[in-house]
Amino acid sequence: MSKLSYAYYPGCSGQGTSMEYEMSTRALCEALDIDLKEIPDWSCCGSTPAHACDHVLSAALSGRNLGLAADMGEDCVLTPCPSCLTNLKNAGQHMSGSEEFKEKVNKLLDEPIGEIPDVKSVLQILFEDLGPKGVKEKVIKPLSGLKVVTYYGCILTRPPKLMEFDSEENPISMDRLMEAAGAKVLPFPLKTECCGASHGVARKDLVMKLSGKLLDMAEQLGADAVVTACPLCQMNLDLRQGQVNSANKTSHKLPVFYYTQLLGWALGLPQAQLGLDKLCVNPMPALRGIGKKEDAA
Amino acid sequence: MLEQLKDTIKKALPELDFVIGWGMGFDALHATPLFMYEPEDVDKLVWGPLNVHNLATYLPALKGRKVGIVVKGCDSRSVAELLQENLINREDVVIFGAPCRGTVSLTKIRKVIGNTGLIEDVNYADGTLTVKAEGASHEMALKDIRADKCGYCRFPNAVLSDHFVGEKRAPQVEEDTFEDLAEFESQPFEERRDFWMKEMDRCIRCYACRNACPLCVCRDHCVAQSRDPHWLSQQDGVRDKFMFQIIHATHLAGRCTTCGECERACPVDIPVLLFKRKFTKAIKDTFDYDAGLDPEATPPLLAFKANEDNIKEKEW
Amino acid sequence: MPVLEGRELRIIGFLCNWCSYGGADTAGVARFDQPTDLRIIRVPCSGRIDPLFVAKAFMNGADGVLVSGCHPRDCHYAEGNFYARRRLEVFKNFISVLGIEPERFEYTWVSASEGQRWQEVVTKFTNQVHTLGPLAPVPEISLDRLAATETAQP
Amino acid sequence: MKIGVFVCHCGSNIEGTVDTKTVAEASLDFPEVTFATDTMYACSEPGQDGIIEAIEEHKLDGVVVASCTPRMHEPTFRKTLERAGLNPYMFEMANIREHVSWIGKDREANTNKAADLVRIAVEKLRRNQPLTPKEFDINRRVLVIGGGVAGIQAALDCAEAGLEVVMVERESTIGGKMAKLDKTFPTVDCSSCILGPRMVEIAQHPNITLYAYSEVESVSGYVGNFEVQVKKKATYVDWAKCTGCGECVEKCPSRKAPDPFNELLAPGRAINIPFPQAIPKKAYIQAEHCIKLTKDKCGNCAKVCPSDAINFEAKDEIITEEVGGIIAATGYDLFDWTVYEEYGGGRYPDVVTSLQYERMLSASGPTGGHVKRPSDGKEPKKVVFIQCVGSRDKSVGRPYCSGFCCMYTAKQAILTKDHIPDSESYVFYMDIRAPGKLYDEFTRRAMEEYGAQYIRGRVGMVYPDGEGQLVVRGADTLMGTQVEVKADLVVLAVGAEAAKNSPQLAEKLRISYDAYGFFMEGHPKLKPVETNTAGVYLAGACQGAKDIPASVGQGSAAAAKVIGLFSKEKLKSDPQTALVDIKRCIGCGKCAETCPFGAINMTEFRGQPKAEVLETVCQGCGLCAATCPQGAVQLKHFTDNQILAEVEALCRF
Repeated sequence: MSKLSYAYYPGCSGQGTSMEYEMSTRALCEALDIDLKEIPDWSCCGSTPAHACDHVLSAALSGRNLGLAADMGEDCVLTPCPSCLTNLKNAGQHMSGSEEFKEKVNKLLDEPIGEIPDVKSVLQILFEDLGPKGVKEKVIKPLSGLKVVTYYGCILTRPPKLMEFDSEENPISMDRLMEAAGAKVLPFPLKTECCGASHGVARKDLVMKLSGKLLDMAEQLGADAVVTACPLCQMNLDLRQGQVNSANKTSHKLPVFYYTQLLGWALGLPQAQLGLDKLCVNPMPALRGIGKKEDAA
Repeated sequence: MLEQLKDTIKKALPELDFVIGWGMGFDALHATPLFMYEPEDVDKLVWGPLNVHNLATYLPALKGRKVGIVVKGCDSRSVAELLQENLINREDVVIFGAPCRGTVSLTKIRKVIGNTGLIEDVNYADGTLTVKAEGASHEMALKDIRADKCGYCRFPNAVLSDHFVGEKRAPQVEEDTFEDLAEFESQPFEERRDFWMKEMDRCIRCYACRNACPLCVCRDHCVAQSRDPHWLSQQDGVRDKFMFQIIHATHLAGRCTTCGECERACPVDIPVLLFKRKFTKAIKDTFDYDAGLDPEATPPLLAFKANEDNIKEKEW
Repeated sequence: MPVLEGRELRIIGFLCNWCSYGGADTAGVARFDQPTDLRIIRVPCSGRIDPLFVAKAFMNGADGVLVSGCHPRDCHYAEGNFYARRRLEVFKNFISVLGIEPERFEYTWVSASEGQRWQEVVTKFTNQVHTLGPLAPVPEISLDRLAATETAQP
Repeated sequence: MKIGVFVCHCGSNIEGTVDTKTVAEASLDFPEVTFATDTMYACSEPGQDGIIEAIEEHKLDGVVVASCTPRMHEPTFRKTLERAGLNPYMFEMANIREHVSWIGKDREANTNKAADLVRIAVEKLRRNQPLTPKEFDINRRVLVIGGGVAGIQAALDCAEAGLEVVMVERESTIGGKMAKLDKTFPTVDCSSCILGPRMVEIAQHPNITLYAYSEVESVSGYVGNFEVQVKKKATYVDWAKCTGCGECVEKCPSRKAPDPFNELLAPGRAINIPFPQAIPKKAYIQAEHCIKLTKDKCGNCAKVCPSDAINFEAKDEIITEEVGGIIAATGYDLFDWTVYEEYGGGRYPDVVTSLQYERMLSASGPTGGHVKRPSDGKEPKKVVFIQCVGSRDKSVGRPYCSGFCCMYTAKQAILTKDHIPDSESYVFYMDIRAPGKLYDEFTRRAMEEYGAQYIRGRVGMVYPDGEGQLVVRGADTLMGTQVEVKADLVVLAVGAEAAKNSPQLAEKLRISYDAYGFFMEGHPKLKPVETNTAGVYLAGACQGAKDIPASVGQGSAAAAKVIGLFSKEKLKSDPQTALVDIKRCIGCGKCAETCPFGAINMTEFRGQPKAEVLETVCQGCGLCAATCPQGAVQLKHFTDNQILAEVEALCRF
């Protein structure tokens, strides 16, 4: 198999709130011999505010990056962030779907877009292009005994027509990858439930309720950790876990990982590259537990 | 080789009503079908580039009689086809084959020498043909006056025969690439239509093309002249003449061996073989089938597959 | 009855009675709008279609011909459409040498339940023929007589 | 020839977008048309009388009616001609309704097109010949495919009428889906109590031959004389000897085999008798699960069988049956409910299908009629029913309503209360479809007397709460809120789809089927149990989802059709057959080679080979006519000349 290589769009949150996601993604891909070519001079995809007020604008913001990727001669763009993914995919599909729309968008851009590249999440290519087997081969510190629930969030696979990846109701890609890394994946029924997302700012109570439910269920199933693929989900479950606890009179201490961090760990990458120190809920107890339980059993 | 062929025929003659071959015609340039009943008839037999006729045309009418026939490679395919369609019985026909070096196109020769009077003498030796007429002598390279079909001949030797004399020859070409067709179809549709309008307009409706065709086996029942079914009127117009050629070609689809008799027989030189060539190509491309090779084969248009290999139906 | 000059082209459809004719009925019952050009000739089976009927139509001035039968395997007569498929496919191939665009002739399969598909087929085929425009009819008479008659009435 | 043309208004159906008067006038210019008129309803009695009068008054010897599709009324008008003393085949129809007035509003174009269609009808008619059908014998036996309630009804009615019946059933017992049901709506009477006796009758009736665990392999022939190959699948048990005692089942060590009759609720044995009232009550071995047949070990059943009926050497066998008519009653199968991942069917043990729930409720089921949760065997107190699982849902390719789910859900809600008095039932529904005698009253009772909670809205998600219950979250569109119900058991009201392999069977029977695999009836209203293939009829859900009363009704209807068909002394063959012009035939045999029905013989005439058509065998497809290069074979009423005339009529300038 020739080396996997893609254009790479890190996304803004990867520079801030979720830099550990970004770091670990790069580290993991390098370890897996996947070539991520960062799009030169990439810009914000517009995120929620843009498409909330103007679709053409939103498409233009994302489109600019697609155009740059195309100029690199790449036919597929990767991003770790589901929200960026949604915007990039949306822009791509709309433009290839309607010449008229594409015209409008191009009006807003200095460099009109020609070819429109594919857009995929890093998760998708790990699961589809490399495959759990590919991961398994490189595992040196299997996560044996670590019981995790995989939490995909509500937009990673939805709407199915747009995302064209995994099952929108019961996704399994992260499960398989985690299993490949040796973890035990518990049957988490709330895989695609909403965590409250950006309501954390305006309607904190909502997030307390929704994220609370996710943590309760995870706890109930006896999970050692939650695995996520979305910066916002991770933030609500991890950063706000304390708030959730006090709001719901619970006392969860569930570490909330990015799947890239755990895979990296299993591949034996140095902590520094995985940004484990960036997590709010201390992951160390869970990570130290790895392997132990078995010996006990 | 000719002598060898004669001997073989003489040996077989007692068993047969007669053997059909070629003899010299009214002048040195024109061979003519020869019916050999007695050994001395056999001495009149000729073999060479002037043996243009496809004698298989006679066979269906002789069904039931024991006859011999001398064939070029192309003629033998017609025999095979007739056998496949049970229009003759294998046991009644004795086939004498010999390697063919190609035949001439009298049309092409006429183009070179013009309308002469009586041809005094004709010689052909290694690649050239010399015609003496009215004192003048014309030399022509065989390849220039060769019948077109010989240009893409894949079967210079009889595909089936009871007696084969002489050295088998290598085929002219491995595959027929249908360049003639490609060239014709390189022009736009209107031009093709206009071309045929003019050509068909010249047709004198003599049906020589049909009568010369070894596979036009309907004979007296040809739809061209029947009222029931009434496919064609007797009007002297382009439409009916064109339609007739389409009928002829369509009825030959999957059967025609492109022996070219239709075109050779046409007194006004209309290139009607092109129609059959088109069908032949379509059949070859779609079913990878050549007519007149295997008497046992089922022709593609009398068969089907639930899932066709090379037919892509239109998606709407 | 001539087609409506300038609006309709002359399009002839040969439909098998059991599937496609029924499909056209179904489309009618469902009131699926269709272009008016197409005239339908009903035959028992697509296997009844001698390709020469198609040729005849073109010779007589049809601008497009559509043959429609049962889907392969669903033939009311078990095998008719299988034979039809081969003959019509080869014939579609053939007509280009005559100078007739193969797009003027289509054969397809529409079942008695596929009213929607029928509407689609008729609409698309009619448009397809319209983009090619009318096909010059082959004169019933000889060219010089044609010329004569044309000069006679300028 | 004197031709009369009658242009029908069909009320406003045609007149609305076609100027019928103009069409009639135009047709007067067509050759040999001596009379033309428009008429309000050509098919009505006055309409037909009008035609008859015109025939007499104008001495017509041929008639064209321009109205609806000939597939509908051609037979009607042929009879009209007969009554007027004309040969019924001196008739043609122009379809100016389905093919003109209903598919466009452009009155000018429609009128013009209609006249065109009349013209080709006239040109065809001018070349029609009077035809008289040949008569042939009927084999008065009928094949019933499928032993569900519809098939059973059809078989018994035929048998009672004195016909010999051959019944073929795919499973090892007849009874179909109904046999799996506990009770039936709206009377809540015991399903097996009403079906059981009928099944026994099938077994005992002298006129009925039953092939269970068998399938139709191939069908040839034609109405009155079909030849059917039936494949008897190997059961590895000699049913002649088997007494159905069940010893073998007891002793079978292979206990992980599927138990299809119980909808896979509980594992079964490799050797199996579906249920106590099975007909025939015989054991059969599921080969792929039998230790003897897979590993050549065990063989317990053979050891314990008191009548040594076990035969591991058994093979499939093919039996040929000759019948005159066929009734297809192959029923339905359940839609694949696991497609709805949000419901967790197939993932969560306590999410079951309605049919599985029936087996739980049934006394002959794996739980002996005690409702127990598959996960922990506990009795559920809260049961949630989700309706329209695979019905009325484009997104899963099932836009149609299965019709009976609303009713059986109401029934199951009622039964739940009966079985577990302190239980609560919740029903998520889209609309309640309860047309039919006592149906709506029944659903009302479920709500009012049995307190089933009906919630109008779709369920978005079902998930285990981790404490042994399932959280069912859905919308309540009446309240406009989200609702969450904690349930012990979730029952999916799974919709119906065509039985597996329906299309393949349809192809064998040469009948059409729709996009979902349901068989096509001859006419949606007027020929509900006929098909377009003479002698083949439909009964029950194979034609579209149906409840028991409707299926039984169709069973009887189909039987009546067969009885009617067989009541004739002889059958008349369609005279529109092929005919060989012996003068033109050169005996090449291409026609005989391609005829799908072997209806052409090669014979000798004055020493020449000639083709000859067997008129009663010929089905009139015309393939031979298209094959014969010299046009020696012609299909009556679809001759080359007729089609050519139609083409020319359309192409004149």
